[in-house]
Amino acid sequence: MSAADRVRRLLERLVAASAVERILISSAALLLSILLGAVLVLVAGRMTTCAPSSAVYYFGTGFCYDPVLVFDRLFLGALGEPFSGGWSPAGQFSVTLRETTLLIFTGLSVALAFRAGIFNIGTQGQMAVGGLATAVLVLRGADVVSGVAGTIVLIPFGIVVGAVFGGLYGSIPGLLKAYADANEVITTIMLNFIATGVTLYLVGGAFKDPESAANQTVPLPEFAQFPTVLFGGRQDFSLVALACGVLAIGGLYYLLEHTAFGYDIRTSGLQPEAAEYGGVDAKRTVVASLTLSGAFGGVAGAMYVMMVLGKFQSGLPAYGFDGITVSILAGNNPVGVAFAALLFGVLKSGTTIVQFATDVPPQLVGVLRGLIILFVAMPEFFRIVGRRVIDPGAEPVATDGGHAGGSDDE
Amino acid sequence: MSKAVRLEGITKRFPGVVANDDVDFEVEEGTVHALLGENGAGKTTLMNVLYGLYGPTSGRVVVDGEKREFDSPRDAIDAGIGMIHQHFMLVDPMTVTENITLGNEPRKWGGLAVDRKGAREAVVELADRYGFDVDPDARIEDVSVGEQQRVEILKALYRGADTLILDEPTAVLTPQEIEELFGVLEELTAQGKTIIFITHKLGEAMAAADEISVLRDGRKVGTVDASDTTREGLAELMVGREVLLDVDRPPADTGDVVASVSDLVVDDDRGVRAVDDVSFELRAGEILGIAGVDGNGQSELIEALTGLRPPDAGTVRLLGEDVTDDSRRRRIEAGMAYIPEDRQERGVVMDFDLVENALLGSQHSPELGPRGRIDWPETRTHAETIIDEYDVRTPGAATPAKSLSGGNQQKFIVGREFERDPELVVASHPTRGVDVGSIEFIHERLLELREAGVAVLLISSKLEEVQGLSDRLAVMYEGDFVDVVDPRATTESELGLLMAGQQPEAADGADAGTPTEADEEAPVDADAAAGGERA
Amino acid sequence: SGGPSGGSDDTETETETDSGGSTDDGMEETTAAETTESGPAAHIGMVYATGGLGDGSFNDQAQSGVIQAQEDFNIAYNEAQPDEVAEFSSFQQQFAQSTDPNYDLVCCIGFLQADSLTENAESYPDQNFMIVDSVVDAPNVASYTFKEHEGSYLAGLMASLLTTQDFSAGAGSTAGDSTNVGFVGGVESDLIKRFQAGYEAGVSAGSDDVDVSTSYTGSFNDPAAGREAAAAMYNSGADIVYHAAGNTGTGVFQAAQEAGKFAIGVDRAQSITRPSYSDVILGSMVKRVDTPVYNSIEAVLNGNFPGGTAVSLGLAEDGVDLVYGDSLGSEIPDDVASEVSTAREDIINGDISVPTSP
Amino acid sequence: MSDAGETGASTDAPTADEGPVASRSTRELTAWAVIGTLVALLLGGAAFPDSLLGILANVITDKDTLAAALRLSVPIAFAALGGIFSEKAGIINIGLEGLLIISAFTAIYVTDVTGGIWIGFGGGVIASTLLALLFAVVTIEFRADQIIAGLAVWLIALGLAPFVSQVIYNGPNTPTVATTGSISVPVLSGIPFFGALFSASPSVYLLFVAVAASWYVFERTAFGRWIRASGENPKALDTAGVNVSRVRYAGVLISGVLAGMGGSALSLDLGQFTGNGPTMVNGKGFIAIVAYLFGNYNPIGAFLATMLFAGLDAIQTVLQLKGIGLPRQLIRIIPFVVVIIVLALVGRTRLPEAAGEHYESGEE
Ligand SMILES: Nc1ncnc2c1ncn2[C@@H]1O[C@H](COP(=O)(O)OP(=O)(O)OP(=O)(O)O)[C@@H](O)[C@H]1O
Ligand SMILES: Nc1ncnc2c1ncn2[C@@H]1O[C@H](COP(=O)(O)OP(=O)(O)OP(=O)(O)O)[C@@H](O)[C@H]1O
Ligand SMILES: [Mg+2]
Ligand SMILES: [Mg+2]
Repeated sequence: MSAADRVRRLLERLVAASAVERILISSAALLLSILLGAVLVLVAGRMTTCAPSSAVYYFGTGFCYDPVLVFDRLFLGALGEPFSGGWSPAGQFSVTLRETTLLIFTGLSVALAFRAGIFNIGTQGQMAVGGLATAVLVLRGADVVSGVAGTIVLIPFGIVVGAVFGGLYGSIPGLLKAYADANEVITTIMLNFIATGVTLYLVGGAFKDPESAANQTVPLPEFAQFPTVLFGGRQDFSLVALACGVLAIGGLYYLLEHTAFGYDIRTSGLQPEAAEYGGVDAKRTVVASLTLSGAFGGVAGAMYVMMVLGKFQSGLPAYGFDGITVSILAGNNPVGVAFAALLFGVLKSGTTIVQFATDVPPQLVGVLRGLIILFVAMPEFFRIVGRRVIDPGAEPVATDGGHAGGSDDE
Repeated sequence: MSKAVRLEGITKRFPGVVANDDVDFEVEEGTVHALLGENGAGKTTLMNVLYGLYGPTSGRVVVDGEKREFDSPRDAIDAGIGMIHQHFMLVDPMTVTENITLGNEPRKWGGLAVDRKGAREAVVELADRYGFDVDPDARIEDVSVGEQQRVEILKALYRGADTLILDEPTAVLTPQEIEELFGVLEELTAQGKTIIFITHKLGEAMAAADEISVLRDGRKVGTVDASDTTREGLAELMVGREVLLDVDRPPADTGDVVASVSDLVVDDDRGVRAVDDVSFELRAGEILGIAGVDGNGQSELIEALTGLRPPDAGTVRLLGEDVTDDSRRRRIEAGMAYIPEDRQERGVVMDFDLVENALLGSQHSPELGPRGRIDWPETRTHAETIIDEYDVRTPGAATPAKSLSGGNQQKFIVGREFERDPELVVASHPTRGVDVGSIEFIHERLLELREAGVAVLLISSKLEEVQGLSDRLAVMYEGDFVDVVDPRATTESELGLLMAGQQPEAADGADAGTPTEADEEAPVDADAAAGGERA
Repeated sequence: SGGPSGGSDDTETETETDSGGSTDDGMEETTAAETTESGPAAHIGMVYATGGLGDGSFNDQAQSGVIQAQEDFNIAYNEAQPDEVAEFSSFQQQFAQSTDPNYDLVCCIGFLQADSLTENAESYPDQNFMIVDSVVDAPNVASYTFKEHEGSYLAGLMASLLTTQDFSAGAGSTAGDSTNVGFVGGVESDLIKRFQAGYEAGVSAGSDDVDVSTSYTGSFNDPAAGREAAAAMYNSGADIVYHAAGNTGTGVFQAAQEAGKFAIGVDRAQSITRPSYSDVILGSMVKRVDTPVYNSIEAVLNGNFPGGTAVSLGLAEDGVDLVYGDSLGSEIPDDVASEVSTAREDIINGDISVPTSP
Repeated sequence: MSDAGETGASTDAPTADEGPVASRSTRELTAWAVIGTLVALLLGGAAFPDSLLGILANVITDKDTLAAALRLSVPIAFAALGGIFSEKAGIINIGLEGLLIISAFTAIYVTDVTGGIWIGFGGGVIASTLLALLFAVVTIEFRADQIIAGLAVWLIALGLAPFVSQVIYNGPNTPTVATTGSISVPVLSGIPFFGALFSASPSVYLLFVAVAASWYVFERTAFGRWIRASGENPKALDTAGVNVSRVRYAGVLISGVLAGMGGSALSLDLGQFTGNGPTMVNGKGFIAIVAYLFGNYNPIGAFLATMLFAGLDAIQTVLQLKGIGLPRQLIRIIPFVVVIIVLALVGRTRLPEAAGEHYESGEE
């Protein structure tokens, strides 16, 4: 066997190894999306007009938008200008981490359900319910304790409240699926609309801050919000919250991989009949996993309330839906969620910078996100490309997936 | 006589597998040709090449003396070749007529509509011509397996097939249905059609075929005349070594009642009564066999017993305890092992590796999952034990179940369940789709368990298996036990009648042949049995 | 006439700015070109309300203020259209932190920005901010609110006067025997309820027999829902529907056209900004968000930025007004116009006090 | 009125010859329950015209309610029909929302540029079909996970439409263009209640045609059978000599065309595309999925399920005006609550056997 052969074998095995493959494919998806995004920026740049002085020139043609600048701003901006010397933890980087923290929780929420074979589109609603409950109950709690003691008591309390209410709301589609055979995709979509309506009603009425024109609760006192450590408080980011997120990742990983309950969940997700055969109570697992999934969503709501806004306000940003994309990019793997959440955190936070620093419409980032997910969905595409790269001489792959002419197989 | 089809030097490679290796194969027009071989020998692949599903890596296909290149089944169909696949290629919610005409619908209004009346008439006419009994308007999901098979054959005939390939057509049929099928094949050859059928079963090949070709490891090891060969000779050709076909079984030494079922009533998915008032007892050290045509309630009975389906009435007791309302998990914990009918749906999680699969059913056990936490090192050792002791051919315990062959998956499941230290083993079709060598192995293990005082409930559609292994044999028909007989004292044809819901004449009961002999001679009183129609 | 400023030069300004604003090339060119030549007189940051530009009302109206300032004073501006509440803070900070260019004023459009601005004004004491629709008490923030209820009162009065007589103009008509008019809101909030309250007060001032049917669509950007809400009102006998629902209102106009009835626009002179519906738009309750934007820019340039002050703009300050429709305005009966005009004076004089909540 | 009543009845009828026995009977039961409730409601309403029942009965039997329900149905029902074609062929198309978004925007843009409403309509259909083609290539050729790829289609459209709008119109919302208007059939449109069927926008009529045509395709044509077979047992179709990929491509492309018609109709009916937040489509594509699952993959069933939902939406709009004592925010969620309740009663919908699975010809 020649050395080239050996390298080829090694590469082949690398490509086949699923974790490595996932990472390779995700990176390739990101790169390809950026490339396509750049093309889109250039094309869009031809569709608008601008002064020749403000245009950039590539291949001898003038474009109004500069893709290099866009991606420079998107990534470096989101990372808080790591190369310009003035990096500070209080900068845009903490916005990135703030978004990451929230996306970790919604991502875990979706990922957990996915692992149980359930498509939870309802994280958004669960987040709203958890968030409102947290705001309301922590406010009550703040009447009882305050100061440092308040922080120590109220933050965990708020998280638990978010988890409980998000979990309860998540259990509704769980129960409906387990006992009424109702498709969870439908029920969770409906429950999102319902959560929006009900929280708007409550926060515009019973729980409304009489002082504010907005539909929001009374702001939480400072001690009932996440304390800022290291990172400047201006960006509503708390390292403590991020630590909770990392803890949650570890917890879910442990749950899935090292506990019998996690095994039950994974088995149900992959092959419900086999799970049933293996003594897994299918109905209970459905309810339990959607409840737990909802709990993560609820905690995301609690984080949003106690870290970002300091109150609950109607018109919750779409973290729940972003959680779906995070989870997909992560292959529904809790550890992967950390990286995917960071990537989407960068994209979300970078969007502001792009919008601020360029004339390119920020919706570009939305397109990028879609493209990334699209490419992640088609690993086969990269495998085919990969095979061509590894073995350029190979004939086109036959429809049955077999190689033509593999005489060196022996 | 001319050759209907000829395959010359066919080689077909898959990544890492040579499924067919320079196979020459030819079939005389108007004859029945059996293709015999172990699991994975390459039978299906060879026929798929002939049917245009796969292009051969090298080699030629000659039909009616003309060299052909098939890019798709469409080309093969045009050349007069029809194939009835191992798993039926039928669309369940569509009707018999719709299925038969699929892809070749008669049209009207310039193609804008299917000529539904015309299609129905064509189907009725075709069925009449070959004497097939099918209901053109029935939905596939509502008709019996035998009828589905007839639909498959009609489908091929409708497309003008002259050469029919049947892939393991008898695997799912009752002896009577098999007999009917062989009758159909005879009728077809009489009308000039050529038949190739694939089977593992030596007896069938010898009973129905004119010629027999044997494949082993992708190579053809020989073609023989059906009339001058023996079962032993064929088996040796297939496996490459001598095979013990008889089960050596010491007499039972039964103990206490392990499981008892009384007045059990179970409904199926559609709410139709599937098990109707069944009662039986099963003792330690005893194998109770259940024979019956698929779909007579065996699956539902097993599911109710194992805790996968709630019964509508009756009780199930395990070691004296009423477990009727207990969950599946409780039953596992009480010492019930279960080899499920459908290994790839229930028995293993295809995407899990063997370590994870070794845990299935034991995840809450004190040994592997103490206090809700999984002991992975222990589980790995357990998996490796199973792999070693049950001769599971796999690169390692970290291999996903889906990349094991079916037979090896089955061996793994058998190993896992037997290693549970069970009080009761429920084995449903434990050797379905498994090759001769592995069958032997699994049978031996079952008998070992029996000797160790385990109670075994054995369900199989293979009569020779249940007959050979069971101490008592219950025959199930339309949800009830028609009779419980001594398997050694009952002939296959008597069993066939019982399976059709009839009590054989008292006089017949006496002459008990050995099971193997019964298998060898084609059942004779199929006509009598045909009266008992299946639901 | 001394009534509402129908057809006044205000409206004409609108036309210009609007067409200028809808093709961004013009704008970019100006900014870019002048930056290179002499440098703009000031840099302005605009942070719009969620909902974005192109809403045909609130944000667009704010934009027209900065565009006007650009034309008049040679300033340059940069815009941000946040999608969600958490982004307000980011954008405010981006503008405040920026040194190249250094923003002389950051305009925060919409009351939802108040909370984050309260924090940021403190963090960036040297940065001038202005906020529309809310009051932020900080020395470097100029706050502008509007008395939407006052303008809405006039809209209600006009509606109730017209619906109790047989009136037809353009593509619409009213039946004299009708006893209700409609109000379509976006998302329920105190602000929008102020529109509703003023409108209801105006309606009952016009006639005791006329009721207001109220509906909220839950969105400022859902024309389909606006259309159904308005259609339901027209079907139940309403002749005139007033909306305070941003882009959702486009659907209200359409429903009016389909029903052959009338609608009243909001924020801008919508008979001009939505010309395809000018045949059913009786008038619009303009809320001159552009005025504080323009004025605060001018103040910054003149060195007298009113930081720390809060101004409430009502009819008296020309902050709100009822502007008659571009094509229907001339057909409004004189008696109605004069009654409206009288009410306007009465409100300004304090003879009528308009409630701020329904 | 009988939006709801009809729906109940006929989600059942088409079901009867598809679903398994058990679900057939629950469906039947639910249908009768819905009809029963409705009759009781109408009788009660007649007896006590001033009660809440009376108000409800009044609203339900109102011609305008039917007209509103039809208007609201158009995009949802078109997308639902599209979803049926795709999913029956074996490709779950969760990207309908994206197809609606892209066509809604393109229709306005093309209309704005060319001035022709129907040219714009066609432009929207083409845009949606192209996006569907991308989806088809990705799922059929590159074996992408259908659910994930569908989400990607949604996300791409959700970003792209406002992006282009921003580039062209400097805002996520487009200016207004002319609308499709409405066509009224003389005499027929005067019929009480059902007259609403004959005085509607052209897209409503187009929808009727599309529903009927889809039904015809599935029930009467060979192609319809191939689509069904392709989703139930692609291998059966393959071995019958029909190219499964081609059938699946056709199914997905048709879903693109139909969803495109829905999207174009949506925006051209209002003469504007609004691209802020979830855009003007705002979940209609997802509700379309609900509709066809509800309608058990039958075009007529899906249409009636859509009408049930749209009818409830229309009713809640009117109820907001009636002041029935319930806060408005809560009235608005009535349709969603009802969908959940009905779904809990109807239970499982049976997906085509092979839906969601990749099919490779020649796979063992
Ligand atoms: N479509 C396929 N793609 C890749 N590998 C396959 C495919 N089908 C089968 N194999 C591989 O071929 C081997 C044999 O599979 P198969 O299930 O056909 O075996 P079998 O003939 O049933 O074997 P046994 O005799 O053990 O039952 C396995 O290793 C399996 O992974
Ligand atoms: N699509 C495929 N990809 C990879 N390997 C395959 C494929 N199909 C079959 N094989 C392999 O080719 C060999 C022959 O398989 P084939 O299905 O022809 O066996 P068979 O004789 O029909 O077995 P059985 O009796 O189990 O049906 C097996 O090792 C199988 O694993
Ligand atoms: Mg096999
Ligand atoms: Mg085979």
